[in-house]
Amino acid sequence: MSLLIATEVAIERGDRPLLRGVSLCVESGELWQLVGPNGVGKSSLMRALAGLARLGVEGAIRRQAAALFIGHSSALKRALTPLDNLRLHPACDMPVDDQQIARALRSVSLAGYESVPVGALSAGQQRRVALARLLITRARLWFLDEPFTALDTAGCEWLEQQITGHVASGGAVVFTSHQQSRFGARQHDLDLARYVSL
Amino acid sequence: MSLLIATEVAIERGDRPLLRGVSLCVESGELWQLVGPNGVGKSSLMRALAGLARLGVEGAIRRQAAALFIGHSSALKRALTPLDNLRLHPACDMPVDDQQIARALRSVSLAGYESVPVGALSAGQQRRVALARLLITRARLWFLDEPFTALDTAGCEWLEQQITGHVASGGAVVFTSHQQSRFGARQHDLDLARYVSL
Amino acid sequence: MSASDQPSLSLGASFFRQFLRHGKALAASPADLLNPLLFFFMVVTLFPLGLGPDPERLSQMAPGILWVVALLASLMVSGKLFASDFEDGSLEQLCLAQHPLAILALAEVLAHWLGTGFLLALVSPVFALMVGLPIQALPVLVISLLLGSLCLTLIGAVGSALTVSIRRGGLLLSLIIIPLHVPVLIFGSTAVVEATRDGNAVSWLALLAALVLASLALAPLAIGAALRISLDNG
Amino acid sequence: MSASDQPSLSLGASFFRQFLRHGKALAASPADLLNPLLFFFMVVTLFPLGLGPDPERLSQMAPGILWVVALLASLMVSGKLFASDFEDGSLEQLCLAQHPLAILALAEVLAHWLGTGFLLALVSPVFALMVGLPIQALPVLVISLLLGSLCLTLIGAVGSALTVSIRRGGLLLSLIIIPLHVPVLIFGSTAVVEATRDGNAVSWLALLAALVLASLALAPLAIGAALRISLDNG
Amino acid sequence: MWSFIHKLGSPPWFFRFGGSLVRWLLPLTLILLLVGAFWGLLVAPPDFRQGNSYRIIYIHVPAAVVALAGYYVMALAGAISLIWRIKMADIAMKAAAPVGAVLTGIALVTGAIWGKPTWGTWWVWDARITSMLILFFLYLGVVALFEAYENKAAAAKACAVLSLVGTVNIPIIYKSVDWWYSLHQPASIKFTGESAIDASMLYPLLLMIVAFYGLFAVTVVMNMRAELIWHHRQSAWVRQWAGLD
Ligand code: HEM
Ligand SMILES: Nc1ncnc2c1ncn2[C@@H]1O[C@H](COP(=O)(O)OP(=O)(O)OP(=O)(O)O)[C@@H](O)[C@H]1O
Ligand SMILES: Nc1ncnc2c1ncn2[C@@H]1O[C@H](COP(=O)(O)OP(=O)(O)OP(=O)(O)O)[C@@H](O)[C@H]1O
Ligand SMILES: [Mg+2]
Ligand SMILES: [Mg+2]
Repeated sequence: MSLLIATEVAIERGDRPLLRGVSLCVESGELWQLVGPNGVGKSSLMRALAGLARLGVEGAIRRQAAALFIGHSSALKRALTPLDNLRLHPACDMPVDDQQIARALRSVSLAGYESVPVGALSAGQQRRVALARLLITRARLWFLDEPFTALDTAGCEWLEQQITGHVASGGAVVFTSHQQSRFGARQHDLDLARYVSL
Repeated sequence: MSLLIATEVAIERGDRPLLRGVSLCVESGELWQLVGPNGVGKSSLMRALAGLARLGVEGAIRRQAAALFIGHSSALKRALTPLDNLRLHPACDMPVDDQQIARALRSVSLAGYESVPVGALSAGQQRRVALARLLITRARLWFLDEPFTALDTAGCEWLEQQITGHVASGGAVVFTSHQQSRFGARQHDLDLARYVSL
Repeated sequence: MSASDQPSLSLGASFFRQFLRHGKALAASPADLLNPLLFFFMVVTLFPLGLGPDPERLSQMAPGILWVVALLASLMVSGKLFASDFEDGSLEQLCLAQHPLAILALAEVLAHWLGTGFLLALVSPVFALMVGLPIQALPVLVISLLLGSLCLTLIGAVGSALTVSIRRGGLLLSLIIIPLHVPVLIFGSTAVVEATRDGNAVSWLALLAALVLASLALAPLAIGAALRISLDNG
Repeated sequence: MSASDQPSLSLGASFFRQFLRHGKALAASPADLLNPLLFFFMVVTLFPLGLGPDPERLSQMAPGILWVVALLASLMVSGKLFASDFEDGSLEQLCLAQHPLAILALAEVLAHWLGTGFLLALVSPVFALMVGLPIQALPVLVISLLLGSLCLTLIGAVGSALTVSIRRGGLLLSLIIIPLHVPVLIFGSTAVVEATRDGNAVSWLALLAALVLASLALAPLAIGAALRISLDNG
Repeated sequence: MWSFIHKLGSPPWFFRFGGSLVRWLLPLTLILLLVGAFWGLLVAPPDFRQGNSYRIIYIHVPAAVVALAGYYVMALAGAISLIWRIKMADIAMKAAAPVGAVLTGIALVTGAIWGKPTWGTWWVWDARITSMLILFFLYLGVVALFEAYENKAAAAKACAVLSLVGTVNIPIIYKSVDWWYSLHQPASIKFTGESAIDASMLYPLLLMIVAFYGLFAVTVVMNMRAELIWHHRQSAWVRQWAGLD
């Protein structure tokens, strides 16, 4: 089943044309990486695919499943604890109780930090809280923009497992990364350098 | 020549003791990496070494050279262009002219973006502007907190070269990173896990 | 959308969650919460200092002063309404949520109002007595501020949504919304003036209430549209 | 520090650079410069709307209104003085610079003042005429606002430096700062009142000038210390 | 009809259409202005109370009238841009805002200049004057908002939202200012416009109003054309027009 179909997408930002002619069809169970050097337009394309950017985006984009987007900014409130942040998060699309949240936090090795304000966590710990959202959503389509940033080795492994698991259970993941990762799933690369508009 | 001598440093943040008994002596020509999992205290220690944090820091820290610090936050003004940002940057400790800045920007492959506001650059491009500061300072002691974040392969290579070159010319670099990098210099690892205070 | 993607969280629950999230973030920094009150208090004290202490004249101008200051207090805080949501990326998440952005944003606006305008209206009698407003006008003052501040907050939220993506947008926000605040100011201060003269305050309060209803109906639409535009600019 | 680490950029150059940096960030477009003026203009308009249009009464209160509004304008903008520096990490860089933080921070404060208080003082006659201030009082108004706004900005900068990192303590600290604004307000508005009566405005202006000198000497020290404390807290 | 509206949305077509519009409207407007000014300033009789100073109405009133109408033109363009997503409407709105602001400014300044000899003061807080001032602020808000946005497509949408919100508010603002003025004790000075105006003074005034409408239209269309060639400076039809290809 196709979760996302994009045909002939063209993207421009601030009057500067970036990409043109991008088409892709993400099926359930697929893992896609957007590849390209800094500034080629990975984040811009991903925001367009997720439905966050509309101005400057041409072509047809059809999402056929609920989407989860985790971008450069964490969408966490610095003054709130990880517990509150997750429980009240706008991206949390299902009813959750505190135990579920606590379990999610344990899973990202943040047991013991449940009630420290997020602003007082280290860079990697904040990223872990942001990624814990993966555990409290039913969205089938995940958009992850450089999710490995700031994570240590253990964190990266955890994330690779999550992605692999999600894909195996019929979801789909579109992500970008400048690091090498190993997934237990076949990966499609979309090299944006081929679509750069001149 | 020692550029930085720290003896028996202990660090606590927000009443939580983090590290104790950290001693190190950074000689000119040395490359130090602070190693440890998320939240162990790498950034906190680095800020203490650079002289940015004083409360909660115990022990003696002596810096014997001017220091440059590039941390998680970029110290760039989003409304200003890369040109203005670098020319007027507080960390720029030498008189510079526009040509020098333009050369620095070319060196980080940002030719053509001289007059785009920094806020309209991609994550990696912003990091490149921040790193271009390495080219307009005379500081001998560099503190780089996760400098490879958001950089693509070419960017990482460039940074590795800069670090190697700085060390070779008698400077010293203290950095953190969760990625593997290859430098043309011998690297000292300071594993903070050994100093965790219980 | 396929059947399995039906919203699994009701609109009400989402609304309440968003309300709580903003409310908790506000309450986690009580300074933000008290700032409008403090501002109000301080500025009300400044007036006797700037205008001279003649109690007769002061009490004549009390309704005007109190209302202008309430307006400024609301102006000061409403710039922050969506700023943190925009910066930390929460706005993107709200846009992707299954329920309409306009309604989720309204939840935030209401939480914000409860923490600022509502509180201010409740404690306003204290300040009113300081500048010599006659006691019989106090109930009208409180009601007019309750209604008026809700209206000001809703209008301010439209302005905040429009300017949130603009760096250094703080003053721009004031430029945009002060003209829109004018009717609220006039109705509110006139109601209080009428109350001091035992005149017909109720009809002015009714006008204010009508403004509240109109802005409750229209502002969320404008806010939703403006937030999406801001995201596109960011 | 070894000999090779002598500052290679003079204090003056560093100062000027910091001044330019802040100035440019403030006025990334020329339109930004107009914003504080427009704000002042609009807030002055709010008073007649709240207090009623009687020209007689307005002109009596003109000095007080103009001064209170100037104070509010300064209050609204100076709270954010160091906020963006703190958030984007520029403050860390300033701390590590070779020259004293106090002096570099002063450069920012001056740039800020030029873009707000200074401009506001220059165009204040237009607003003064609208609220009916007698023409002979205009020069004193301008001078008093020039001196006074510099003073207000410096004091506000201390407050901003103290509160920039503190989520909870903000309230207390603003409480400390506000009383410091009071003498400025009193000297300034009294000078203008005296000028409308052809009284002795000069001695009040002299008092203001003394305040300016004192705060120019002391405020930078307080600002520097406060910024370092804020960094430690962040 | 529909094809005409459709064509209006096409940049090259509008550019040409606007060009020919300006070609005949601009001279016509100038002639009307000259005739009106000559008639009003030299031919019309002096007012028996105010002497010659009243002649400033030949600028003041047309500017005020057209400034008001201009806001609705701008808001209408904003609504079209939001609902039908026609780019040309964005451009029209962007072009109209500064023109309206300038006209409002002219009305305010000429009014103030006139106020000095007639009332002995530059400014009073009269209901109509105050609402004109607020209109000025509304215009400035739109202009400033447009300037502040980096992404100009987003800027146009944001301004469209703002001007629509403003349109909903304008009647409320006017009504409230009116009530405000009549409720508080009236100012000691009366606005003099009420006295019926003599035909010999009225005709040149009407002429000037028509001329100002023309001026507004011409300036807006010229603004739009300038914006169009800048926006499409890379495209073939502009390069052809400029003789570059
Ligand atoms: C800054 C001050 C002033 C402003 C902002 C202002 C504004 C306006 C406005 C908005 C109109 C309305 C046009 C319309 O309703 O269609 C108008 C018309 C008019 N104004 Fe002024 N005005 C000012 C000062 C004056 C002064 C001082 C006088 C004469 C003593 C004056 C005389 C008139 C007359 C005679 C009309 C046209 C008559 C009418 O349509 O009722 N105005 N002005
Ligand atoms: N502002 C703060 N206030 C209080 N405690 C803090 C603050 N920042 C960090 N901490 C705590 O200090 C510890 C170390 O944080 P630090 O940022 O130094 O970690 P790190 O080693 O750099 O981790 P990372 O790899 O995630 O960047 C963390 O456990 C965190 O909870
Ligand atoms: N807010 C913005 N306004 C205008 N242009 C922008 C904006 N953000 C990015 N751009 C431009 O769009 C281009 C692509 O940016 P984008 O963030 O999509 O790149 P990216 O591929 O994600 O790069 P990175 O690997 O650095 O994250 C960049 O060249 C940048 O200059
Ligand atoms: Mg990116
Ligand atoms: Mg760290």
